[in-house]
Amino acid sequence: MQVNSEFKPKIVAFCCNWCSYAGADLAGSSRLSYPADVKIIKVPCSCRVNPLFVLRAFEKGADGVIICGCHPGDCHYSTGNYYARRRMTLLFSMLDYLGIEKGRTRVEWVSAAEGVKFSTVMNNFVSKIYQLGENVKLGDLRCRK
Amino acid sequence: MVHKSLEQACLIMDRSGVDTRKCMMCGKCSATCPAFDEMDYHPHQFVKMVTEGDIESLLSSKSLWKCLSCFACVERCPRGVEPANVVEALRVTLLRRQGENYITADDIPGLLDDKLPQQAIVSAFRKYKK
Amino acid sequence: MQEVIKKRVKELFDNNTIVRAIGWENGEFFYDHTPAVFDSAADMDVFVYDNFCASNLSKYLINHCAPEGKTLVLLKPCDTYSFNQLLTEHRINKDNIYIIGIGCDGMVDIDKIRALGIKGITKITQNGDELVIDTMYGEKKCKKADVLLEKCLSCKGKKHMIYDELISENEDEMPQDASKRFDLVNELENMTSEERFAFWQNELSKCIRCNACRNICPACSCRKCVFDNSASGVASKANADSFEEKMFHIIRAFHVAGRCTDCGECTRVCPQGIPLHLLNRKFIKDINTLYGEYQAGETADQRGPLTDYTQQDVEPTFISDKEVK
Amino acid sequence: MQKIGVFVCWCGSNIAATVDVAEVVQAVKTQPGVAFATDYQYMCSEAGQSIIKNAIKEHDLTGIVVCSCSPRMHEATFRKTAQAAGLNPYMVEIANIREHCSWIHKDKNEATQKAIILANAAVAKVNLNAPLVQGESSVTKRALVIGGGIAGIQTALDIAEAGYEVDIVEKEPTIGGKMAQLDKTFPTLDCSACILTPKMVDVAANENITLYTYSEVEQVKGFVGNFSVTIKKKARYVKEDLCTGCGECMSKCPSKKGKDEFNCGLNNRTAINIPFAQAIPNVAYIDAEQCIKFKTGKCGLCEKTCSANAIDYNQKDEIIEREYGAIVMATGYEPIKLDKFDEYQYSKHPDVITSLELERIMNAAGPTGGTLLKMSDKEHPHSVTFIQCVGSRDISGRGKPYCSKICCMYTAKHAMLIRDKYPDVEVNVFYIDVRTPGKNFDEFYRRAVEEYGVNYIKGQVGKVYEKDGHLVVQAVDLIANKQLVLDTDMVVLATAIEPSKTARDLASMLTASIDTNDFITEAHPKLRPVESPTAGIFLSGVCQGPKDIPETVSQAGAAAAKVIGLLAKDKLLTNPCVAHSDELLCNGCSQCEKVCPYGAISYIDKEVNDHGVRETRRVAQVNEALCQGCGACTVTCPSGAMDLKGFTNRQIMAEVDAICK
Amino acid sequence: MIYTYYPGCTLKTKAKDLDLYARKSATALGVTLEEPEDWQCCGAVYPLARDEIATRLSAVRTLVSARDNKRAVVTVCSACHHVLVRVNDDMKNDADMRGKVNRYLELENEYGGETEVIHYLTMLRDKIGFDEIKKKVVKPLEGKKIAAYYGCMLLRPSKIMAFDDAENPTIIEDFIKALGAEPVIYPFRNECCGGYVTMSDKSLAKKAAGKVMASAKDNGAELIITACPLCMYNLDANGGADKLPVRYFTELLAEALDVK
Repeated sequence: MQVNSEFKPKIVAFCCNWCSYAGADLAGSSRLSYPADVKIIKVPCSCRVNPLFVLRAFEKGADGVIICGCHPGDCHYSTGNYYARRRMTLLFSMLDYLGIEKGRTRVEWVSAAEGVKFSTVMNNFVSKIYQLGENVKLGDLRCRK
Repeated sequence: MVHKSLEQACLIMDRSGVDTRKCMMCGKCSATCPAFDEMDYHPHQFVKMVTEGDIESLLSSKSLWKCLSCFACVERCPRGVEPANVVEALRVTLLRRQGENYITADDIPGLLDDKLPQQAIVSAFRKYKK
Repeated sequence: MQEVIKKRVKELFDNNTIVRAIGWENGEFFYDHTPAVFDSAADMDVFVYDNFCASNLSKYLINHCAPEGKTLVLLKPCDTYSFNQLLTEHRINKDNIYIIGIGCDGMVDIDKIRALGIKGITKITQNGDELVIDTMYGEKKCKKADVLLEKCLSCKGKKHMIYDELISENEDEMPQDASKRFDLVNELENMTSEERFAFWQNELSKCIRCNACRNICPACSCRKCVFDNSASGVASKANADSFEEKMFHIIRAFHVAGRCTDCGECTRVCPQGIPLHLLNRKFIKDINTLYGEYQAGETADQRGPLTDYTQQDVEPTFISDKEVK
Repeated sequence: MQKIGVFVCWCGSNIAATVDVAEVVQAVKTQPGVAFATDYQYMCSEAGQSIIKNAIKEHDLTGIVVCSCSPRMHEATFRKTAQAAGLNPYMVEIANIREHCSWIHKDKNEATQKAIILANAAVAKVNLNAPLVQGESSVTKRALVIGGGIAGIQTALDIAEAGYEVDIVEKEPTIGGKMAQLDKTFPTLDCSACILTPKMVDVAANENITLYTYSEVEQVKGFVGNFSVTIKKKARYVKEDLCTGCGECMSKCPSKKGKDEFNCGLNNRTAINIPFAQAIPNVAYIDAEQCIKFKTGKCGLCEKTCSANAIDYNQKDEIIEREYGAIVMATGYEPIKLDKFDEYQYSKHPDVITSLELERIMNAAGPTGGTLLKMSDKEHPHSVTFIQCVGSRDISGRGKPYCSKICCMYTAKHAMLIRDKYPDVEVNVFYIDVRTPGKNFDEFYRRAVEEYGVNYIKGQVGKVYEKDGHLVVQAVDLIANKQLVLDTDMVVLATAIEPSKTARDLASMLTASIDTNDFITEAHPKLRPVESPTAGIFLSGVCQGPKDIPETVSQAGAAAAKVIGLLAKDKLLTNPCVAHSDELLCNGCSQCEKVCPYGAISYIDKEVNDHGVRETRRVAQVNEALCQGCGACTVTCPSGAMDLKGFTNRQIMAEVDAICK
Repeated sequence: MIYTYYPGCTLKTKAKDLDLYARKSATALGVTLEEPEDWQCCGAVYPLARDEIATRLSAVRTLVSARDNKRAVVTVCSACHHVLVRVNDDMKNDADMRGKVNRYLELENEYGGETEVIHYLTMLRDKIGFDEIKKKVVKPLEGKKIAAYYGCMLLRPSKIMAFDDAENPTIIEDFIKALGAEPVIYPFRNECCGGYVTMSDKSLAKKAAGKVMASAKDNGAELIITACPLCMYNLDANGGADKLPVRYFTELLAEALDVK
């Protein structure tokens, strides 16, 4: 796989407030690094993530979108991540069906105590995006400067 | 300088698939080892010395050839460190060097008897240069 | 059958059971019958029912079942699923509606007849499983089965899910073999990612955003579509790039996922011939395989798969980490 | 158009060393809506907050972005700051440029560019922020404590002392927990029962405390201030109000082969049983699985014996519904199962025991009447070997990755007590590290070595086996660099502890976060150690992490203080970031209602005015007191009628746009 | 019941008894053992170093041929079993290794650890059942006190071998009971006999074997049985002056089934 050294991917990470955002904080305070390409948006729960947001990110030029929430069964709101799980499974399957590289989307469950996992998940996801390269299939060319 | 050779430490860790830094020096491997009394360096020391990159001392140690590959240390280690794998990585490292044979082909016939099963020969002979 | 229906509806007007009826009337051509609202028995004179009444009338009830008096609606078996789904979602009130379930043995696609090389068509009549086609060049014949609409090829069966009375002969007939329903979806799934992308790129780039698919869809019936709402932040702009089409169609399919009855109207009305039902069917297939068989509109009180879950549901990584073909 | 002020914090060198704060200030100034931007060493300091307040007044700011540490640290601080300067507190957004940026990146340029993007995203969001007002909800002035060990007892007593009602739910037939099973306590060697039982008696006597023993929490609904809890009180087949605890029934019961749980199964008990002499409540219960009456229908001796007529074989489980304002988890711990550590022969040899079993053997009420005896032959041992860290600090999958914290000290205690009482017994302790942080702890351990002559050997045991009627320990002495083969009579395993098996299910019911080891997660590891991130849920004792009795009691008191602070309020301010439905867009389809975990959405028929058209429509309504703001409804809503205040569709998309620019 | 039977080199030469009685007993128990043509040595010693690829290939070839025959592989020799199970585990769980091996072998169908590798003893326990064997025993070995010697390679590392509890195994004892004899449990049954260095370091081998032998004797054993040709040799050659007799477990099975 040829990796373009110029390529700096744009990666949006939606993190739920209760688990994954706190997990990201723990990764930070533990100084567990992951690439700066990842930018986190805080949402109250993974179930707040609308497929529209995912597509919007791609439209605006994101190269990868990852959604992180509490582990199934541990949702702060009891059931939010169960709905998110179904929604995102179907959405990702549809994107795959449309021929979009499925590695560009991902859901991971990271608890508030899993700073190490957060960092690992992000490192793995970013390296996958580097492998996939720039998101040309889904990007809205007009939005590219 | 505690670290002697980080490069060599990494080589052994890669080759053995063991992250020796996970070791907490509890000594369970040495408590378990059936060949402990025969060794100059003991299993927990092996692990520590690899972390510190002191590979050359280990390569010249007779302990390398005392390990029975019985995996008792692997089985009982609470940290998932696999001392037996470290030993094998060290043996292999030595054997791949020119002239560093433990047993040469010429030694073999003298050690054979007619009941000796093949595994015994392979265990010993594979310590011969690749 | 047309005359039987007409007679019965007129009766219902006459005995004040209903104040309104929704059916079909002739369009510009004999093969493009359009939905029509009839306000009296006399209006019913222009009512038609034949091989070209594909329109699913259930959606019209949202706006045409006013509280004063009952509205009659004529529903083919497949239309009743949409009707139930609308009931589930409280979009219509059954108390105000009188349903006559009418029999159907498949609707015909005029384009498929033309594709057989039959030109100058003036009239089509059915004789058994054969169509007799009057043309300016004489009489032609073809098998009805060969010219059915795409949506009728995966017919859900002859049984009405809900009705007040039936005008139908073959209610008990088992559904046709629907095993081919997902054939095209499977075919796409078996392509490489690049091939799929090329396929959809080609199809969706034809979209002119006429919104016919949205307007005909009984599930896509929001009072105000999110793509029309300037406050939503995603109101559609001029079609300047291919992604907006994809986004619109993905979101549209997603919004009806778990609610779409697979009535096939979207594809039927698309002026560009985009096989839009293949998006909906992908969701249906995924739902069936991942969460258990589900048919939207089978009854009026189901919990949809996207407003439901089990603790053991498959993880999204099941998709993300699937081996790439 | 908003007038936004951006305040970039250096956090000393925490941010400024990796992020060029001046460059961030310059960059955000070009963003739409930004009217003012500056940086300062410590924004959270009083001086820093003054900068914000002054800027709000001077520049007439309508919104604030603070680029600083995680909002979990200081969002509340800056909201108060803004409020003090007359701004709605929800016009504040935090760009997390410390935990999510400066602390994880090394390259200054890279970190600076990321900080700018995070700041821009926050600015983009604030541009769409609207002032929000917190609602109010009531507080039920009663607390629930789950678990009746020392943690739960102390928490309940403290809450009750402050004048609030508190209920304890304990799954065992008596309160007391693990501490009741201990013989002595470190580092002062107090008799455990002597200091615990007075507290147990206090619980029983306190009018504010209601005790539900032999009971379990079945279901929890609601939210801070307004929890509704279903408690199942299991049938004990003995009427609690009539039983006098005389114990006559136990002496008559013919079914004597039950494992005595209180004595770790080292001896047997009768089917009708009072766990120990000081049990609270001092009421018998019948183990129905063991009872002959329940198994065969015949017997009934206890019923005949009981002069108080307290036996009731027809008793049924009782379901109790209660309302609470706060809930305290005090579910405690269990030693782990040792079936994966058979190199020590625990499951094979009766003289290989756990430390908790040794507590019972050493205790006067225990199976040997307090005399140190081998369980195999009830003979006096001449040598006892302790093995530390059995299953602790173990990442092989056999044990637990954490340090169980209490074992070093109780092993020193055991070793000392044995040497004190039986100077003829040789005591060896195999350890990896001796960890004694705590007041008088190291002194205690040194006394074991220096005054009592306990042999501490740095190293582990590889194998324990039987030979010629005694045990052999094959071990290593790492300091001498020797393998040892020692004869010994008893082996005591310092078994790792794990949270109670009930913790995970309870955490799910309470929507409290739980970590991979099943310890309940605290809201902040340093600053909020007794609160769960879920409001109204508090943590007491080992359910939060391994701790000894002094620590448990301190934490129990701290949890009580937090509960009292909550119950003292008449009204709670609610989270204003709740769902809201636009009735003109609402289809009335009920999908949102189905996914709401709080039943906060209802449907009403309402007359609306849609651009001049008046009609009655079925529309969704959100009960803001019930809504907790998860947002599940917003995604279910196809038309976008349902949105979440503070996290609106447009706000999130604005952040997305800013990041992807 | 048909299995692919992998005897391994030793069973064809130095451990013919192990092989012979395994076959005879299998026939008596109604199990067909099909020995593939052209099998090659498994490598005899599992290559622990992760950068040893070539030394894994021969084991993979055996596993691939079993997969292609759609049958599980049954082994008798502990060493072969150890090698096949661990290489199979590498192929299943180590993507890097799997890639390298597959690229090297250029197989038509890539191999990913699909083959089931079972030991003759696990076959007896799980596929036939010791109760069933008990019923088929013709000459029960009554009154015999037999010590099972597990050695290292069947048990460890237990996460991969998944043969039995590594510290308190029971399978051979249950086997002994099924044959009507009395199993002797002794602490060194799962400790190393030193066979690994039997050629190069006699004194260490003698010391280790001596401990095993002494432990078995102390606990009243009359006979030791094993599944491992190397242990058999080493215990016999280095077990000391008054060593106990050592036999293969298959020989006892054949004896009890009266097919010896």
